Amino acid sequence: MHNYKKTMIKHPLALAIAATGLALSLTTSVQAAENGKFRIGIVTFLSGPAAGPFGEPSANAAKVLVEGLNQGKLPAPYNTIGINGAEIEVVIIDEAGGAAKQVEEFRNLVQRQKVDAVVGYISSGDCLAIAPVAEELGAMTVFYDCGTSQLFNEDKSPQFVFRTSLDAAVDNIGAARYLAKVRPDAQKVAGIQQNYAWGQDSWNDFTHSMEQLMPKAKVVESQMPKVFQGQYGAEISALSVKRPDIIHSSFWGGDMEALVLQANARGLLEDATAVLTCGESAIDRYKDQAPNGMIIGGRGPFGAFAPDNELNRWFKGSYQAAYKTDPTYPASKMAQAILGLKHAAENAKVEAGKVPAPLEIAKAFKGATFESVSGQVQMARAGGHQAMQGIAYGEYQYDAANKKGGVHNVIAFNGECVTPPDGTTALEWIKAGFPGAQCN
Amino acid sequence: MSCILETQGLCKAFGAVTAAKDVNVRIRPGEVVGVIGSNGAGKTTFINMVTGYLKPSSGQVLFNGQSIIGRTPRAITRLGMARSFQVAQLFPQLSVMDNLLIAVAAAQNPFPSLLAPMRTAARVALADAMLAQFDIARWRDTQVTAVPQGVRKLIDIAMALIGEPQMLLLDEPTSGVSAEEKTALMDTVMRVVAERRVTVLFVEHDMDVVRRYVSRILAFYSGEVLADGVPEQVLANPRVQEFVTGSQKVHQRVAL
Amino acid sequence: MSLFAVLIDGTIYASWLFLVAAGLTVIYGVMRILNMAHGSFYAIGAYTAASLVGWYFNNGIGPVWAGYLLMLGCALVAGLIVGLIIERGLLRFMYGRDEVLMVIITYALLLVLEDSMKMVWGVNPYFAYQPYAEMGRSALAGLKVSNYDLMLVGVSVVLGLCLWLWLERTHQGKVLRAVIHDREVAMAMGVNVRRMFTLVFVLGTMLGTLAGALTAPAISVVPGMGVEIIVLAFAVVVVGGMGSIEGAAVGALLVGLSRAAAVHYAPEFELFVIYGVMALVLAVRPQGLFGRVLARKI
Amino acid sequence: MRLNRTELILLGVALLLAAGGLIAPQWLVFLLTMALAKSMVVQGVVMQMRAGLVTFGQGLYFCVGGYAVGMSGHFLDISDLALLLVIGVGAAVLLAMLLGLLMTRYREIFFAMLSLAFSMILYGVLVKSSALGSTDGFNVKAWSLFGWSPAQGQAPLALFIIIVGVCAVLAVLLHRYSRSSAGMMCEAIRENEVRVEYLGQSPRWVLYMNYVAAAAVSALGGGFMALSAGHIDPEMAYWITSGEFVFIALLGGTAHVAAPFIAAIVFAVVRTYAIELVPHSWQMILGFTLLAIIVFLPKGLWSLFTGQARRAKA
Repeated sequence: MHNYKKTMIKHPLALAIAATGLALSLTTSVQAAENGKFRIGIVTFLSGPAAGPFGEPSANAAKVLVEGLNQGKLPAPYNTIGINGAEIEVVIIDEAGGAAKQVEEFRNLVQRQKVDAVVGYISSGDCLAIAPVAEELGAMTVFYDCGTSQLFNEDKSPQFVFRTSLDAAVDNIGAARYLAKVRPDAQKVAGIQQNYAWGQDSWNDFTHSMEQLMPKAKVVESQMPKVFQGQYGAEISALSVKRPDIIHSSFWGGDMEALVLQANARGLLEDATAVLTCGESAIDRYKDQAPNGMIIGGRGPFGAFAPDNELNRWFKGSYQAAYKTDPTYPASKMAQAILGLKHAAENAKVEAGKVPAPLEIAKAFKGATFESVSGQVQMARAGGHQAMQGIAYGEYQYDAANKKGGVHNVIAFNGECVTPPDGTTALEWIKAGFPGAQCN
Repeated sequence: MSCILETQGLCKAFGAVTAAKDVNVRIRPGEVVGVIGSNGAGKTTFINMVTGYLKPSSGQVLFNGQSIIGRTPRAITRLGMARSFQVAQLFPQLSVMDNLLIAVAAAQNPFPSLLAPMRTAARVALADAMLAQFDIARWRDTQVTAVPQGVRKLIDIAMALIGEPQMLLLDEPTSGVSAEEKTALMDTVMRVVAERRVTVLFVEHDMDVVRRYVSRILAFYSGEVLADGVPEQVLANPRVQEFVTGSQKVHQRVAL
Repeated sequence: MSLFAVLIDGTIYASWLFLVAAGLTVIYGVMRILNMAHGSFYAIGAYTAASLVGWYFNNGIGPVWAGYLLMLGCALVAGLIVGLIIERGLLRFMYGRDEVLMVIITYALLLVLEDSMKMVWGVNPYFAYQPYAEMGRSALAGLKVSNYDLMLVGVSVVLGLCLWLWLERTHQGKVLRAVIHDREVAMAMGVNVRRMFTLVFVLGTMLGTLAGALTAPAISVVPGMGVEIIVLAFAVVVVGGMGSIEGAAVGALLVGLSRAAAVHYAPEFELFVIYGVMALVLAVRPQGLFGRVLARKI
Repeated sequence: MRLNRTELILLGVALLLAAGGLIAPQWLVFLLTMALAKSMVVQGVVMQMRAGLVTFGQGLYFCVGGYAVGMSGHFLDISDLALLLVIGVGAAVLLAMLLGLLMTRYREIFFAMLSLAFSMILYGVLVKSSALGSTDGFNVKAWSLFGWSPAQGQAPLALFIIIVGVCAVLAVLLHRYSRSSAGMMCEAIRENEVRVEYLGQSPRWVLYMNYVAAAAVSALGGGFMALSAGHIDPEMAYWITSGEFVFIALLGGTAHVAAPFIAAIVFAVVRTYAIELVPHSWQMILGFTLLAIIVFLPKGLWSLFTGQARRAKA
């Protein structure tokens, strides 16, 4: 065998290679020192199938909003420069690659990039993995999209972790309530979900809600194709032979568009009404390939369901100007998270131009009520760490004249109506028959 | 009298082709037997069957009186019957020494140890002795890929002999070796096997080589033993001249 | 009723699987390269078709039938170009390397192509549904089926036959089989193996892009779609016996039907079916249904 | 036991690394911990590469190790790091002893494909099991060691020092294995299996031992990954993960036991900066790196240490 030591000296090049890692890392951690700016780490999908429907709009929204904030272009109450007077600087990271890698990258963001707050995470798995690390590092963290009900059951006494998006259970409770209003006579319910946590949980919440709200309706079929399968021929046949009145699906992105296209082409959506909890994210893309009357949701009062307030008008306008298309719900949710962060940081009562410490921001964020592109947001759940908002559903309408999709007879349910109270998990609350729910 | 190797009615068919038809051979200890026959006569098939690489369609193989049908090559090797190969079967990326050391280690222990180093003074000594005996010691630390054909054949045979076999089957030891080298190579091989008192059966095309070393010849033709006896008698046999030695010359002309 | 549905769905899915797997098995059969980048070829085909077809129909450039031609034509051209670049520019320097190393080279290729596609087409889904929607649907015994899917069945049958005839009946096919059977001998016989490799690799690439193009109208073309189908295609090829066209066809049918059956009768197991079938077949026939075992000559 | 020079150097480097951990920034400590955890799986891949087998399913044992650790923490309330890891390795060894019976019948591409199939089946099972959080996976409980549990925020550093220690021992053992009869026999099988058979040795038995040992080492890595990341999900068994291990194995090369460790660290650093500097096309950078390695350093980064690069190419 060759003599390790001698060859090491014989090949300084090798030493260089082996040492590169450490060298590199130390240099940049110096460069990333505090520079008086408010550094935000944005984490969202930049590669993989979730990049198009979710990651891209979110990242774009972040850019639009940060630019607007740094120039003080936003309407009141956000018309102040940057965050608390400090210019905002963003570091964007790809969420692809699994939870373990995200934990690693999160630590890099906080400890190497020295960001003052992290805003991001679409995948529930990533949120679950990040939460304890965020608490351990005392890093201000805002989850803007992930919907797992487990988040605050795992992280029981959150301090630095906030979620400005809604619990996924809300989507399906809302869907059931909407059906109870518009299709009380429906008898046969079928479902098709992607075979992973998101799909399984959604179907669970939905079926249990239906048992409470439409006891007469029976589940006749449940399909769970592999995520990103793209081809649903067999599933569509399996569904259509059962002749359902309602087809619930928590599909998103390319899978959802493919499902709608294939199911519609095969007449399934004429005989049955589809309920797509994420349907809004493709509203500009269905064109005439989705039947009018297909029920779609936006995971909250976002995108097409967002109220027509001044803030949202500004957001839509500048997003349109920058990217030639309306912001979909992931965009609105990203905007909401950043606005929430700004609101909290500026109520942290530190002198203007200073970047408040995570603990100060967290104190101010806890239980706060702030204005957002989706209207007023109350951090009213999980001890003031979980946003509570209403949810809206509506029917897809295609306006052939100017080739544009929209939503009709929208029904919005207020937060107290669809959000489980603290101390009980979503599923318990549903099974108990929504005790204490106050509906408008 | 007792045989070291005996086959009874050995048959082998690959689909339509018969590679061996009722082969009955009895080899006595200490014999040096030459096997001749044109290509496809079933010489290598015979060796492959005897050493357990191929399973005969029917027939019996006895080694020291016990049946070895259905045994794996490794089991048969451990019983004391080793072989060499037409094309030297070595470990090309490793040094000559490592090749031999692996052979030693394998011979010494059927279950290799996980942590004890393979290269021990004792094993190296054994390997060196073997290299010296074949006088190829100068190639000791060369990677096999850089070693000439003739030497490779010797290494191949040396590895077969390391397990101290009672019987050695040489499959065309001189194939792929230039005419000039042949005799030198065979002299070395035969010297070593004589020193080790190993019973030898070797397949060979070159009649001069065969005449020079063997006490007995088996002539194969299309899977059958055409003749079996002392060289003069066998080579004088007209059918042998017609089908084996004759076709042999033709074969060589074709090959050129 | 649902048994009939299983047959129809299974056949349709199988025909798609065959389209996807054909290129993979052809390349492996001749070149002994298990091409991980095949999925990317599929994706490239899909993107090219989707982007051009979308543009063609949205601006009402011309008649519908021309749209189909455009769809296929551009995919084949894309395959031709990509295949040539990769084979001439990279692979030909790698021939003779270990089979498994070739797998890893194509894996690296996959990583590169995935991001290159993002650079060209971005991450937004392409949704070129017109060719799919235009064809309408027909009802088979009460089961509504998209004509486009039925057309796919036809296409893959024809394609399969062409490949088979080409290999079995033409002179070039004979030469190819010689290369498959024993590369050295083929070389000795004066076959220009290098040219054969170029030809076959480009053909395989074009089969890949074609499969993508034919799939594009039925789905929404998104990043990472290529990666998703690789393992699927592998399974089909391994089940059928690597390098065998008829094997790929049978493998596709086997996987397609068993998956359809799972979807209808036991949706719970849909996820395992493919790997289950693969592991099962390999356990019984390590070389796959139509694979040849090459005994080592000593 | 007496140590030769190489082994002493390995231990020395380990000591330096552990000491470095005390001064290095926390994120780097964590990055190195993850890299070392992965490097153990890579060692498993390399062990089989030396025998001529490339596995696209080593993620199977990575995942088994991780889940065994996570689940014993959750359902058996075991928090002792040593015990957890032993359980993880034990589980993997049992599975490997079973699958090994089948796997050792396959070579080349078929081995690769079958190993892939098995790890994908585990992936499917985990995705199905909502009790284990399906694709979300679940968080791993905090660990303790012989009754001592690290103070708030000290766990990463403590774990780093532990993993460095374990890696050092592992390195010495693997170094000895690679020089042992069994280790050399693996190389012999890669070079010429028939000859090994004719030397009176059973290739399948050697490969079987090697397979089980590789599984154990990989599971150890999986266990450490679970403990350091604090979260596990089925992704660990997905074929892309296994592909990454093969990637790192080639990056380092099979020439020396230290290569996988170095490769894993280089890979981690390259990737984290690729993600930071070019978030949109870091995969491409990895791809080109891999191609460059294959073309210019067929024997991996290690050939830089031995100057074999040119010789290997010729």
